[in-house]
Amino acid sequence: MAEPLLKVRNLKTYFISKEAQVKAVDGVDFDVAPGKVLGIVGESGSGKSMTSLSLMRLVPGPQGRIVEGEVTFEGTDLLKLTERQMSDVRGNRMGMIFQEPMTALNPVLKIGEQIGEVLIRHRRVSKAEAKKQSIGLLRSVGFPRAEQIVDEYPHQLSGGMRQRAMIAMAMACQPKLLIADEPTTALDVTIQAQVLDLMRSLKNKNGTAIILITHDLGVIAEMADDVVVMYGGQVVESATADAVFDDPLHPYTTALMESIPVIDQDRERLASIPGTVPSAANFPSGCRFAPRCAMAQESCHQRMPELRELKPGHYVRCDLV
Amino acid sequence: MVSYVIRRLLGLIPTLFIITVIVFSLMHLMPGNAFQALVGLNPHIKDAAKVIAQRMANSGLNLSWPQQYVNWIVNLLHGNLGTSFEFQQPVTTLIGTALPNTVTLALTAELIILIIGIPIGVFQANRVNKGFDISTSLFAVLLYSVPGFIFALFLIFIFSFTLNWLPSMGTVTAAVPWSGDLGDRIQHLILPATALALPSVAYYTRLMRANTLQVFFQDYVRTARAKGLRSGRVLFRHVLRNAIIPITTQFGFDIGGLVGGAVILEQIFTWPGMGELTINANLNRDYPVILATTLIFAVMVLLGNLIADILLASMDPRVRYN
Amino acid sequence: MATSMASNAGIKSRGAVVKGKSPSRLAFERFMRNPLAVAGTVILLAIIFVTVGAPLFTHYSPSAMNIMNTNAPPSAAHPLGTDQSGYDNLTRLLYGGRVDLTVAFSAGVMTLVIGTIYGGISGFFGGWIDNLMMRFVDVMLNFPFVVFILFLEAVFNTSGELLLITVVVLTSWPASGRFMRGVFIQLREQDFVIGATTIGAGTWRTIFRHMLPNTVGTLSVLVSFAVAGYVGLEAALTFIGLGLPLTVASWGGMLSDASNYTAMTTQPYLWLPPAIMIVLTILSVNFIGDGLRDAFDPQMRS
Amino acid sequence: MKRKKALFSAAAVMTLSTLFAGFGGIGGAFAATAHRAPIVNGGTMVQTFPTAFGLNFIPFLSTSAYTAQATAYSFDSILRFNRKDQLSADIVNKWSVSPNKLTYTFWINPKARWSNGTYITTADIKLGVDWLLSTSYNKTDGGAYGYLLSNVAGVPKSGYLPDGQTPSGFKILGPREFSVTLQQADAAALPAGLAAITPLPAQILGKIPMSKWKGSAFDLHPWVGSGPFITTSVVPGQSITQKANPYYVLGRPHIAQNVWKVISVDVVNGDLASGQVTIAGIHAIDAAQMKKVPNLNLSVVPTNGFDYLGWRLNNATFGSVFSQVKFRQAVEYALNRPAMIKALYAGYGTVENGPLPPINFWYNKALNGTYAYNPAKANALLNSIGMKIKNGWRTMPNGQPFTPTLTISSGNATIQRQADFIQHFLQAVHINLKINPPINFNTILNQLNSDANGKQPIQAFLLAWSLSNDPDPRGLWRSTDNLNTVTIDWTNPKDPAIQLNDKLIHESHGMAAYNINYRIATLNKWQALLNQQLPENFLFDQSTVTAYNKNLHGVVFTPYGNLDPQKWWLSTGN
Repeated sequence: MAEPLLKVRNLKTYFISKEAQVKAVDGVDFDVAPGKVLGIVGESGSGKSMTSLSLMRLVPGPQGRIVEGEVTFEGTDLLKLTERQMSDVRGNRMGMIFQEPMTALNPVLKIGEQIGEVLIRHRRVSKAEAKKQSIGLLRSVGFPRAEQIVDEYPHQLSGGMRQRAMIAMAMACQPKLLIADEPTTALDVTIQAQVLDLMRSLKNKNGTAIILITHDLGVIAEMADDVVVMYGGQVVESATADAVFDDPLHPYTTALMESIPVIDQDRERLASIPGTVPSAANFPSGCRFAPRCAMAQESCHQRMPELRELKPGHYVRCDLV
Repeated sequence: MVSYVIRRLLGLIPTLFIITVIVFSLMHLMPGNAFQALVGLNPHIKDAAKVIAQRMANSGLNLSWPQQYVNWIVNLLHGNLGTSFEFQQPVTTLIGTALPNTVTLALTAELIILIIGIPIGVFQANRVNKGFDISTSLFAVLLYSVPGFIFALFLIFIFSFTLNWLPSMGTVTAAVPWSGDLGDRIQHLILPATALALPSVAYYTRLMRANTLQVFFQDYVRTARAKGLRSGRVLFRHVLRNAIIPITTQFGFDIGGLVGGAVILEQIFTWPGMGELTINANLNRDYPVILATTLIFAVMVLLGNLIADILLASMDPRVRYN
Repeated sequence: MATSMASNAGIKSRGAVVKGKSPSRLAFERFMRNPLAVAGTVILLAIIFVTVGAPLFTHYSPSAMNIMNTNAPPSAAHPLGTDQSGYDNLTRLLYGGRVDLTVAFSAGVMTLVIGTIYGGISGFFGGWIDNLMMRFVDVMLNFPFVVFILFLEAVFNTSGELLLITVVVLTSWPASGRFMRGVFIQLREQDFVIGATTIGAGTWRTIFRHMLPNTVGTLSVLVSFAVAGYVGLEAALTFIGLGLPLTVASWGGMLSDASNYTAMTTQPYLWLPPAIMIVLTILSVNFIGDGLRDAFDPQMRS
Repeated sequence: MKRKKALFSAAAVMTLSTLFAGFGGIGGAFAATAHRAPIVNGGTMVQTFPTAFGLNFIPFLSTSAYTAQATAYSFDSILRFNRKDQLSADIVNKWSVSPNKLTYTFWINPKARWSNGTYITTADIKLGVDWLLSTSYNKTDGGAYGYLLSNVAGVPKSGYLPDGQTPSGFKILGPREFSVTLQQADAAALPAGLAAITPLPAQILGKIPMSKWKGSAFDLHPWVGSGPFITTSVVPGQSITQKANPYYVLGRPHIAQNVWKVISVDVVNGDLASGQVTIAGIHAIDAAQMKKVPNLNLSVVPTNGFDYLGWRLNNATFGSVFSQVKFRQAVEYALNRPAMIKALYAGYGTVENGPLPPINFWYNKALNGTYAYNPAKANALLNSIGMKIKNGWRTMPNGQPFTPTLTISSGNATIQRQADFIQHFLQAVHINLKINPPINFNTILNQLNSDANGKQPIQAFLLAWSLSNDPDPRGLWRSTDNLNTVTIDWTNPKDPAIQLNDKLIHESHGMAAYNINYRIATLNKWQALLNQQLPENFLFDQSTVTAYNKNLHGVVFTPYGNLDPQKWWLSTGN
């Protein structure tokens, strides 16, 4: 494996208020290889979105704070950059798209302006040039009438169109890394496929690495080269996609697998994981999954398991396997 | 857009009609009339009742109310607002002097409000819960708590009587060659406009702070930051552009309100505007002036609302002209 | 609605800490943790206490004039001096608060009751009902205050607290009606209301059982700001002579009586106490309003 | 509140005079004693109005008392009253009356000129007379001063003539000599009527039809005048600027410029203290504090007027009690008026026991000291008319409860306090007087005016009169006079006291009254009658307190106004 594009080590992002200390991200490690897709999967509240925001250093302040760790991107530790230097990275070498295309676009600015301002910011092009390039970008994400779209407002577009506009915006400067936070969750199934296709083709065209954050294992199966499974703010399993799907080791991953609807099987109902994700404000003392784990033993409640490399490149946080 | 404005303007007519009908009725239900008051003051008028009747007849007050109202409307459509009973002058002349003064005062106050209120609110939100935010927020509540006329008196006391920097009354200096110059007029505007603006400044600051904070947490602001935009651009192009939308609506509503609020301050600053005219007319049962001032206040408020709607539509693409 | 991650996490954390408490209980606890709101409550209660319990603090009657001792400067017998009628200023100050608070609170509450019912109906039903009702609000919003107050004064041949409350309510409900309409329109579109309608809850049940409780936060804020506004309004109206008569002791009356150059420069004991009371009342009510808003709407917390 | 006090003083204090007395004073002897330093010419003096003024500046046309004040600076009448309230020369410097007392002959001062230098002639006088009697003025423009000349021969009963028609009683005898013939001899004709004739510039207004005068350029801004200061600019609602008239008949004014500014009463004291206002009337209550301001002088002079407590004598409910002289006398004894003056006006006022204030030249000094505060006497009087005390309160003689109400106008703190005090003192003699919530002044006037049957709610009321220079009681005190019938209703023709009243008033201006001693004696008798009858409860005369900058010299403060502005001057370096 070549030198990773992004190396995340022991990343900790906490929300600190008078009332509680919320460990949203609690010591996360993973790598992203150039041109590859890393899927981060987990239930809501598992800390995956906060991880992605931490990478961009967009954790909402003032309570949210990255307290520890390293995020090495192309050899630089992003966490050591000044805010100004960081803003040169954002949108330029790292792009990001969000879950809600309905709210992630500024409702009062034209699509063209929102795309163009990235180019003006990072490529120092003129306004006219920015508009021209925006049209090209829109066309490249599949808008047939891109000339009109640049002068339209977000509310005039459908959800899928907005997400494509978002992608055009994130890809405007051909970043090395695209972070996609639940990019398809809010979309219709048919549109989802279109958007995923688009991302895949852009990846192939530009060699962009992607961090794809989702709770949908189907999407992971389709897109990801590597997978990180998160639970309770921690990585519980990480490996190549094939390894995870063929041989899930962590009981949580197994449970997730079982909850995927499989069309060709004739099952009465989907298996679901009992209970809910524990609150990040008071995690159980031992393994964070233990209260919901079918296999949990007494010791699981006592001691927090380490993330171990069980097979080469296959890491698991469970003492039972 | 033009047709929308025209449609909206036409839409004002029924509202104005109802307001004038109500005012007309209330006015006539009030006991006493201008002529009784005027004649009552003159001990030498031999047959007061006859004189009053004659004067009322001359002014059309002996007609039935509906007939009087119709006459008023017909005259209004001819641009004639009648003649003041008290001042014996065409109402249009009186309004012509008073209205520009009040509008100048109200607009200057609006300007002060926007120039001061919006930036402070934004900076407060930007430094939320820091020293600047907390101290200015407290100060804003304090400003908001003090009735405007008290400010007026303090401002006069400090800036006019003690420091002797600014005049305390009127719109122009009397009896000097530069009377009525732009500088002279601005000097006279500062104190009353400030007194009128201060409580609203506080209100707008709070409003702007809350709006900005709300917008700060919107997804599209995160998007803007994710694009690597400089914090200045994020603040002004993305946050402010959205946070200011509710302010513009409020701005429109306030135009009418400020004109009303000017009533008391005009008093203290001897600002010859609509306030004095209105109160006087009501006290003296000066019917033509009561109706005209009511009409103008209503038109101001309605125009304010219309301006608010137009501003809203032009600032928020999601709102259409319909 | 995408709220930020921060607030999501925050709510969850608090939800976990105080599991099993009702929303209003939670709001109360949040309110009690806000120092300014608590200070505001304490000050307001103190003001209410000294005004309602005025006889405990002064042995003069607010209507006992002493023509032989008018315009007296402060002394041991009259800590704030006497006014031009020989009334004890401290006594007038304490009893005057009753009038101001009565006018402000009753007008505030009535304005909001009317505003909520009117705005609720208008906002909930929408359509032509809404249209018609809002046109009427337009008319009322444009209605000249001065004409109204002079008319009522002239026709009912009276002036005083009741008239003042009437006028304030008559001219203020439209604004709160319009505001509440907006709140109800927003609520109408929300899932739980749509849910209630789908499962066949009646119109009135939907409004009163499902929607109204959700406006409590907004309402309490609105009441507090309205009350603050009316204390100032009373003072302003009395100042221009359209408010309360001299015989009724009120802060606004005392303030307007002393708001001339001579009194302001040489007799601070005349205007400073009522001014402080007005400002303190408005401040404390504002703080309470802020606290309520934060307590009922934690997402707005900064 | 303060503002309405100002409104009130313009409205509620009804005036019996035209106040068109010229400015005068015989010579500068009085003014000259006040200063040692040499008189300086030049400077700007600032005077104030508490609320906005009207915009019609042709004499007699404006209904605004403030405009009339400014107009009086620009237009002199033919004669004026001096500081002793005596008629003296102005534009007319000589006059005589025929033996039958019907024809007055006047000679215009040869030095009398308009401010543009042209001489004032009888043509200007004629225009002034025609104007006062014109249909345009009296009918269309609603003029109120036509009565001044209603006794001139040739004036019909209606009181006015077609525009431009001169009454037969007015004769031009030469360019500077004219005569006026009356219908009936009247001792008050000159001071209460003819003296107010005001010449108007025929060179300008003679060219415009009278129907167009109102609202004309000259009306809005009269650029020529005969008074000491001529208007140079008018800013509606704010200020009137006037400059000295170099040709003023009584001598060129020392002060170069006079500005009238509208300044709220709440801030005027500050403007005085800071020197932005030269001279202004202030509230008596503020006098003590204003005295301490280093650059101000104070002047306190009595006012030619009075405050009173009126009773609707024909009131359907309690009129039978109000009509009893002893009831009204009891009230007069019950009120501690010196205490009220002290509380309301910081002591700046005088108790008043009759229809003329003590300061008035015609005042009957025998009235001094009558009705001193005496609750015991009040109680005795009330007992004597059968008003028994039941549960602490007096009843009507027939045993019915007696709960009269007092109506006061809103917005005037002093009037409200006055009412409070009256209630307080009447309670002490067991009269249960209730104060109605204050109502608008116009409503009060309306209720008084239309109270033919005594059914109007108004029972007792507080008003004030400002009096004319001449004590002529007509208009107010005769049983047939409009204001008597519409206010107190002291009109019962069978009452011998009222018959005597009418007789004395008649005698006070008949032929015999041309003898000043006879007139004084008659008016004294009349005052004594009213003092005994008390058709209304006379209260007091509040003084006029004026604050003025120490650099202003030569002002003649009198109960009839601040006279002789042409002799005022401003020292520099102060």
